[in-house]
Amino acid sequence: MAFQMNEILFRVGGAAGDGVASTAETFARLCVRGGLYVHTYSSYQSVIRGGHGWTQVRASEAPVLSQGEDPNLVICLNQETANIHAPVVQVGGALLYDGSLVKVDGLTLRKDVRKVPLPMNETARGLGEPMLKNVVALGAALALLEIPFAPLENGIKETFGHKKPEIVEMNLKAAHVGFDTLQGNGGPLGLGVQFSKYPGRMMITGNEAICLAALAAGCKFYAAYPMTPASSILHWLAANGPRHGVVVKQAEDELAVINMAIGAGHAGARAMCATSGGGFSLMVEALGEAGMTETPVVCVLVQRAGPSTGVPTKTEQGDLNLALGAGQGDWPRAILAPRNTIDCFDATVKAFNLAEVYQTPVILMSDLYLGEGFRTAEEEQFNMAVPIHRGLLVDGNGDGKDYLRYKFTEDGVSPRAFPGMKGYQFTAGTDEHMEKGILISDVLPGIPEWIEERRKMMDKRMRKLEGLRHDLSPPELWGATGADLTIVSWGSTAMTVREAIIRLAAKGYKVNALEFFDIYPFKAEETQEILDRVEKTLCVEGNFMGQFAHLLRAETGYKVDHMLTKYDGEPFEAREIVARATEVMEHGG
Amino acid sequence: MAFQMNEILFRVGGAAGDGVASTAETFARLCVRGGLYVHTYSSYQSVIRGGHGWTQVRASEAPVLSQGEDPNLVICLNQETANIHAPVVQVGGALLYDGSLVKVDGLTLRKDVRKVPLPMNETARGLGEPMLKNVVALGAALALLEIPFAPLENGIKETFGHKKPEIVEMNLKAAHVGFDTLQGNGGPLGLGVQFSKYPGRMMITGNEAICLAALAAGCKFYAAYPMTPASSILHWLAANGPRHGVVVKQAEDELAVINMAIGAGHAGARAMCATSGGGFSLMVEALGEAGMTETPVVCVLVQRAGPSTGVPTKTEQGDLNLALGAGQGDWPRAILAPRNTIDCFDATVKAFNLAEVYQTPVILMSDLYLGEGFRTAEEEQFNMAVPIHRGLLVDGNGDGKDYLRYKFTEDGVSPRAFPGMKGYQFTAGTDEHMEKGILISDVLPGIPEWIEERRKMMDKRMRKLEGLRHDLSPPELWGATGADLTIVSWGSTAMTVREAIIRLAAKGYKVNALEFFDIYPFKAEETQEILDRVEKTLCVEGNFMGQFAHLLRAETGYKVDHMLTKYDGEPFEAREIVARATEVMEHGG
Amino acid sequence: MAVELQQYKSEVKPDWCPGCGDFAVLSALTKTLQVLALPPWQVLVVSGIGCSSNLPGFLSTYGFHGIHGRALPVATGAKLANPELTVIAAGGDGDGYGIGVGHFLHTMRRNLDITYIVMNNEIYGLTTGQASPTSEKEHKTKSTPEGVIENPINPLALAVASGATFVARGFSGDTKTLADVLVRGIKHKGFSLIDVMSPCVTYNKVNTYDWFKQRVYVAEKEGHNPKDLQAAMAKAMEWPNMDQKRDRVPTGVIYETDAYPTYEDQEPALKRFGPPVKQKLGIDDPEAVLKEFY
Amino acid sequence: MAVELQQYKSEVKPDWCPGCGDFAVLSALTKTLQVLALPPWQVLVVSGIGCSSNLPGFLSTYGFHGIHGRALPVATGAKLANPELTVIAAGGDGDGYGIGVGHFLHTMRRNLDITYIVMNNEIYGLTTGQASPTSEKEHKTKSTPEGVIENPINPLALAVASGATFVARGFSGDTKTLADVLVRGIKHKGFSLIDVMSPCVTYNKVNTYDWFKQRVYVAEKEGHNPKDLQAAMAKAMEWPNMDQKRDRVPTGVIYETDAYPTYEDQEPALKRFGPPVKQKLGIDDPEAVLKEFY
Ligand SMILES: Cc1ncc(C[n+]2csc(CCOP(=O)(O)OP(=O)(O)O)c2C)c(N)n1
Ligand SMILES: Cc1ncc(C[n+]2csc(CCOP(=O)(O)OP(=O)(O)O)c2C)c(N)n1
Ligand code: SF4
Ligand code: SF4
Ligand SMILES: [Mg+2]
Ligand SMILES: [Mg+2]
Repeated sequence: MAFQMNEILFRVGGAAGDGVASTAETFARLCVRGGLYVHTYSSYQSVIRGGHGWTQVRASEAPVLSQGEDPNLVICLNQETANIHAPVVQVGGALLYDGSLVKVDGLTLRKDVRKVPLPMNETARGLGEPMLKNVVALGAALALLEIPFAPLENGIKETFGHKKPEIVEMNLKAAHVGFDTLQGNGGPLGLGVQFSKYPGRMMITGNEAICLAALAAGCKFYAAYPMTPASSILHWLAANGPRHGVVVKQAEDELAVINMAIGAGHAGARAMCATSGGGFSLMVEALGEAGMTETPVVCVLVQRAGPSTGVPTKTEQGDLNLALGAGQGDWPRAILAPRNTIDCFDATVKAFNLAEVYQTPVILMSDLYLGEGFRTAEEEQFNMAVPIHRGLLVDGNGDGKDYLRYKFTEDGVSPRAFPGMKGYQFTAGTDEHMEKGILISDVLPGIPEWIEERRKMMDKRMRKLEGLRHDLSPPELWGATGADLTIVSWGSTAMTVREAIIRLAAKGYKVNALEFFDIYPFKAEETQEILDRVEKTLCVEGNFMGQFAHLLRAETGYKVDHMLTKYDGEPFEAREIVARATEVMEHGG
Repeated sequence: MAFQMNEILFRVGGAAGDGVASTAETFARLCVRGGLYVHTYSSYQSVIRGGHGWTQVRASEAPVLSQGEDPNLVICLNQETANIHAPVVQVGGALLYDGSLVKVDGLTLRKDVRKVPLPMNETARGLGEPMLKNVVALGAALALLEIPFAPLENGIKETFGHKKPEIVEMNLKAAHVGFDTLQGNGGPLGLGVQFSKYPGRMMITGNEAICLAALAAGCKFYAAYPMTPASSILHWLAANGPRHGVVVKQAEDELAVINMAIGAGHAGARAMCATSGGGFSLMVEALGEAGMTETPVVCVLVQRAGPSTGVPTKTEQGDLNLALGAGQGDWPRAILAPRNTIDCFDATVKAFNLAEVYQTPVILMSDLYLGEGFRTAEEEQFNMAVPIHRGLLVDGNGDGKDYLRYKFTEDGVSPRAFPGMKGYQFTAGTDEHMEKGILISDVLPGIPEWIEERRKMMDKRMRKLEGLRHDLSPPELWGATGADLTIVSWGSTAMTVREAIIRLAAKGYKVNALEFFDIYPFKAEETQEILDRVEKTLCVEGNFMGQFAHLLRAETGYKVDHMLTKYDGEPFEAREIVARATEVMEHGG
Repeated sequence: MAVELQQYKSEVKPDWCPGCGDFAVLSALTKTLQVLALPPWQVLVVSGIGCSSNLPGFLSTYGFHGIHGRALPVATGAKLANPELTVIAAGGDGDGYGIGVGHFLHTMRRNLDITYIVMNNEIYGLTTGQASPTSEKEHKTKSTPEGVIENPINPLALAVASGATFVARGFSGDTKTLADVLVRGIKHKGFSLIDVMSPCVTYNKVNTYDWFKQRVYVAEKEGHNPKDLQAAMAKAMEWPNMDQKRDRVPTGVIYETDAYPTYEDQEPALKRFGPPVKQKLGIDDPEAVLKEFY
Repeated sequence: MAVELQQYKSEVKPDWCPGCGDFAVLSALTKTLQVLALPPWQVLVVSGIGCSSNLPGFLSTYGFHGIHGRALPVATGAKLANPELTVIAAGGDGDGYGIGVGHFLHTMRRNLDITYIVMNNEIYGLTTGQASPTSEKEHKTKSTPEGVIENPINPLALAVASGATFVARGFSGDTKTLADVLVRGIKHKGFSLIDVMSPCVTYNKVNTYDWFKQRVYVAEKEGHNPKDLQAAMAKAMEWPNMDQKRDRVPTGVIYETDAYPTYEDQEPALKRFGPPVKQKLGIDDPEAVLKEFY
């Protein structure tokens, strides 16, 4: 097997605390500066020190759609990394390690894999800073990959320039040791990747894209309780939000988080919160509260592998049923599931608008894979001048006489007033209420006219689903029409599916994709129309039960022909999808 | 319109605090003693004093399937009752009230409805006990309904016999005043109901049936936080449980409730908890905890009208999606939804057995209508000698060597050990774990062999769904085969559907029912087989979205032809179902 | 700005049982708002679920009648979104000290400028009479037919221990003290806890008006110095306590300090930009934000 | 019954960071179980989620490693189902005083015979370093880059105020006192809170071993009488407190009383029938139960 040309699959592995992630990030950033597209995936563990973690950076001249598969090059920061990853290094690739610490003798390698020992620790010790061992390896990687040394040098200067120049000096020295060792040690791998100087690309995670969009959309209140893999939203906003007027509150638990966000939303601020499945479970009651009081709130659900605590550092798409069923009774909600970082940005903006236009909670479902991995993006894709629709508000200059907070309207949306507006006072209630907000539930239920009023109020609220459905996008059919197989996916899996389809096309298979990203209210009619025109389907989703396929069937009656589910915590690899699709097409299932 | 023969539709209405419910209960008990079948429905409000509540008692010589519709007879304990209920009294019926308090002049009545003023307050005042006014009315009702006085007399003696005989005396006097007034005031209504002396029938609510079954099934731990309409389970068990060794714990919130039950289940006690939708929402995270640690627990969800606080004293079937989606990720669960009090008993016993046999949570979904209303039942139907299956346990006399708490087995069920058993120590974890229980998630995820182990453990847990599915009952086809219309329903609505079908049959329509009570895991194959043979379908369920119809379609692809949903807080009436079914059959929709 | 008393009342007639202690709280609060000349539209009253939590609906201020136990987080979110509002949280002992006690503690240690009024009837009223976290030992209720076997929560001691800067107890049968603590509590800058013994005439047949009348006294009148933390803690621990001494129930202000800044005073975004609800949405300097992604 | 120390250890090597304070707690607890001759199979250790909550897996006792914040309710259920077990709950400050603080308070007022060990590192360790409810003011963390602006929870004061009958503080850097409080706490009949200052060497660069070494002292050695409630409260309030006095941190037993019955001693079903797990299932006299339905 030859290299997939024009791309680098770089992997660095070690124990937690070894600086795996930061080394990978540095490398990825170098690649972006060098004009490449990147995609990173970090496989880490709950343990804070020790264990075995690794990050893969895929960098390519063309846009990359997934984390890629077997690496060309692995930096082994410890023995375990070598043991685990050496066997999967691509033919002609290389293993970098400190020969004084890592033994590579007994390892089974593929053909032509080079073992490159480096004086990593020795150099670092010599310079008096242990973390520099990774810089040695980075330097060596540059040489192997024929990446010019300048960007690394610039990067180091930028990062440490404000600190003492000695540090820059030390880093450069360490990098040079690595670079030079390789120069004289077999030369480059010959991946044929061309670096350019295109400086315009960003490198961003899904979680960061959500943060950016929140700032752009005017989010002014963010509450959270730490939870992997949503915590980086809290960290980013805590660091950056206050400079833009965002009150960021770490609360005592997720019950408080969502209720604070609801309080802020009620008071008139655009409010958001984020968590993972466990925390979302604790928000379930209050989401219904927001639905009933008609309070806008954006709730981000970054999924990880469940059930329960599950595998907290691993990815999954297993919380769809949870989001669909959250909260007792029926209330209007929207569920969006971005496919990539651009979608993360756009969907967040949309979520704020839908939440305020329809005065109800919007759930944004991402996952660890999308939330934590870096992807390149063009700046235009993050145009911060976003549309802001605050929905139907009262005319604050009126006198508020006869104001009906929950007025029956054709679209179910009633004019909103904020505390502080003179004359529009009302009490929002989670009990069933009249148009004014006065409770029905206490003294009036069971009385004929109020039974009727309750029914009407339910109808009013639920009519919002129609507007929401209208405003959502139908699924996108990606790829050529007239395909023999259509791969159905939702959320972040879509991008890996695209890569699989490209590879399948190269093998002569006609496959396209049906990508769902605005999930609920379901665009059943539009979906039906598309499904009427497809041949065979394969649904690819990251959970055990096939939760999306279940929803699809419930909404359209359509049963996908084949399933590919994954629930081992790892993201899909394109080759798995290729294999399953091939199986389906060659052997019918 | 003539009376539905051989049955009484008795209604008493007044303000909260007027003794509406107890008056109705006394009447219902009289009827049961007199050999009749009864069914009660209380329409009450959150308010503690005041407002307007009423209870209907339907009593008949033949078994009754629903609360019935317009009353023959209404006791008006206040003016509001007269205003609201007078117009719906059946032709030839009667209105009982205290003429000094309730004005009936302006009321629109149907033909031949008698207005019967009674000296209720005067008599009560004379006897020095305000509540006796209701006894006066009860006495009058007996006369109107030609019920012999003796059972009331006996009832009063039994109830108050242990107190001072003066109280018995006073009650009898009050009852006689009413009885005698009516005797000389137009005579009986002529409903033609025959009383017998059959003493063998019980009168019981759905919630009480659950309590009985819990005792019979060996429940030894019950935790709860008060919530209408589940509170009566707490009250009954607090009063009766300790005499049978049941530890009953009111906890600080529902998070504690479910976790306490899980703790007790883990320690080896059969444990149960109950709540309504709001409390269940708070249990969502811990249900997944139980699923992951493989801890048996029975969780009763007595639904009320949502969303959010909703209409707390009203009924609904709106929490199915909540139960189906509870907890992040995929884990095995069973959901049972009893149709009537007998089912409540049987399903509770089954729930305890399934929970222990499959070591996972079982959710029992009832609702206010079923949980709080009284129904007659034959004692045989509550055979307390129930089967108890504790599932796979370790042999406590072994030495526990090589004990694998989460052993991979064919059916996914692994042998359970209880703390205290020597040598079998293990730690149950909500993180993904190995067969021994040792965590995978902390240091091992992402490492190839442990990725595989995680997958296997998911497979093992989820295999339990197959066993559960096997052990559940398929839906029941009730009524004649070869019907032109099949009414699909789930849970408590089934009984009212049956009544509607009987009435439709009387009109010459061939309708039968498909009743779902073991809801999940769904018996898709068996259901499909039945659906293949039905003509047209109408799904009748008590929520806005048609949650069950959605599930049915998701599981079988079958879309019901017509819907009848109700979400105004009131239970279905048979006549509504008759009307909708007729419409469907006459006009196709 | 003078507003007439009538204008603080909503069109909804309170539906509490005749004699319920909560009437006195409603009426005292209404008067307090007027005395303090707080326009109703600048006041937000947040509650949970319970008889007592129905209170916001009986006022003509803004209100949020949320879910059981979560009044304080909602109040916190609203206050942080618009610190110019006078934010009052209100509810029952079950709501605040039972299911909501976690929020109670955490909110106090933040010292937000919120007033929290708890109508403490030592019972679950709305759910028809189960034990509450303040029900004293031996109390027989629907859920404890053989008597409560837990020690009651002492909310005042918890408040003093947690950083509340104003801690007081009122009694519905003593409207003078009630008015006093409400006025002082709402004026106080920082978190105020006002625990009001508000008898449930329907379900609590033990802790009645009479029961309290025989026991309450105004601590400050007996020389208690609410500025003294140690003294405040001792006073708070007087009742309820594990020894089940129930002879005297201190009322009035138990603890009061203005030595500490409020949360809002320290909050980074508020300090820089003022009320979020008054800020322009979106950001001015996208480049500054985007540059870190290069 | 003598059990060897080794037999209390599980086959799992603790995966805490080298130097983590939790090692000392694990080792002291292991020794305590042996000293008290508690057979591992009669001990159930329950925890939530956090670095510290991984502790049960490192012991050879029975364990339940549940969800974040809910260790105490699980422990309560298990203890009530089988009061013959020695039930120990363990976890972190976030787990117990943050998300779980409601259960913490309510469990204490019940006085169940449970020992609760909190490994208090004043930080969220497992989630990589956000502020915890015990983080002191001004502490800069990932979630509070400009410093904490809330007062820290004072768990000991809350415990004394809530009815815990044994309240102590240990420090991972003082294994002698740690062993002492563990032995006394587990032996104590009733609820024991053992708050252990257990430094997080990775994420808390403020409250380090050194920080504590300079401040801790054993209160009893300075004449503190843990039987005196008032003194106990004063001692508890010494640190942390709103005034941010941080010069001295009392350790050892702060409060201890045997004057009150446990919950189990008063529980109606347990009093009549003993441990639920030992009872026969089903009921003997169905008629007696059924008759009320006629
Ligand atoms: C999550 C949840 N659990 C339970 C309930 C039921 N519930 C409503 S009010 C209440 C307690 C009321 O007691 P309290 O707060 O003391 O108020 P009071 O009625 O005594 O004024 C309960 C348990 C609920 N609404 N939500
Ligand atoms: C409901 C929920 N929210 C958030 C989390 C994420 N989480 C795991 S551990 C933890 C806090 C850990 O802090 P602490 O309890 O102090 O333990 P430590 O790691 O410091 O020992 C959090 C927030 C979770 N597991 N569940
Ligand atoms: S039940 Fe009690 S608390 Fe509720 S309104 Fe009546 S008296 Fe007041
Ligand atoms: S992160 Fe902190 S608390 Fe967690 S193991 Fe490391 S040192 Fe201990
Ligand atoms: Mg109360
Ligand atoms: Mg901690």
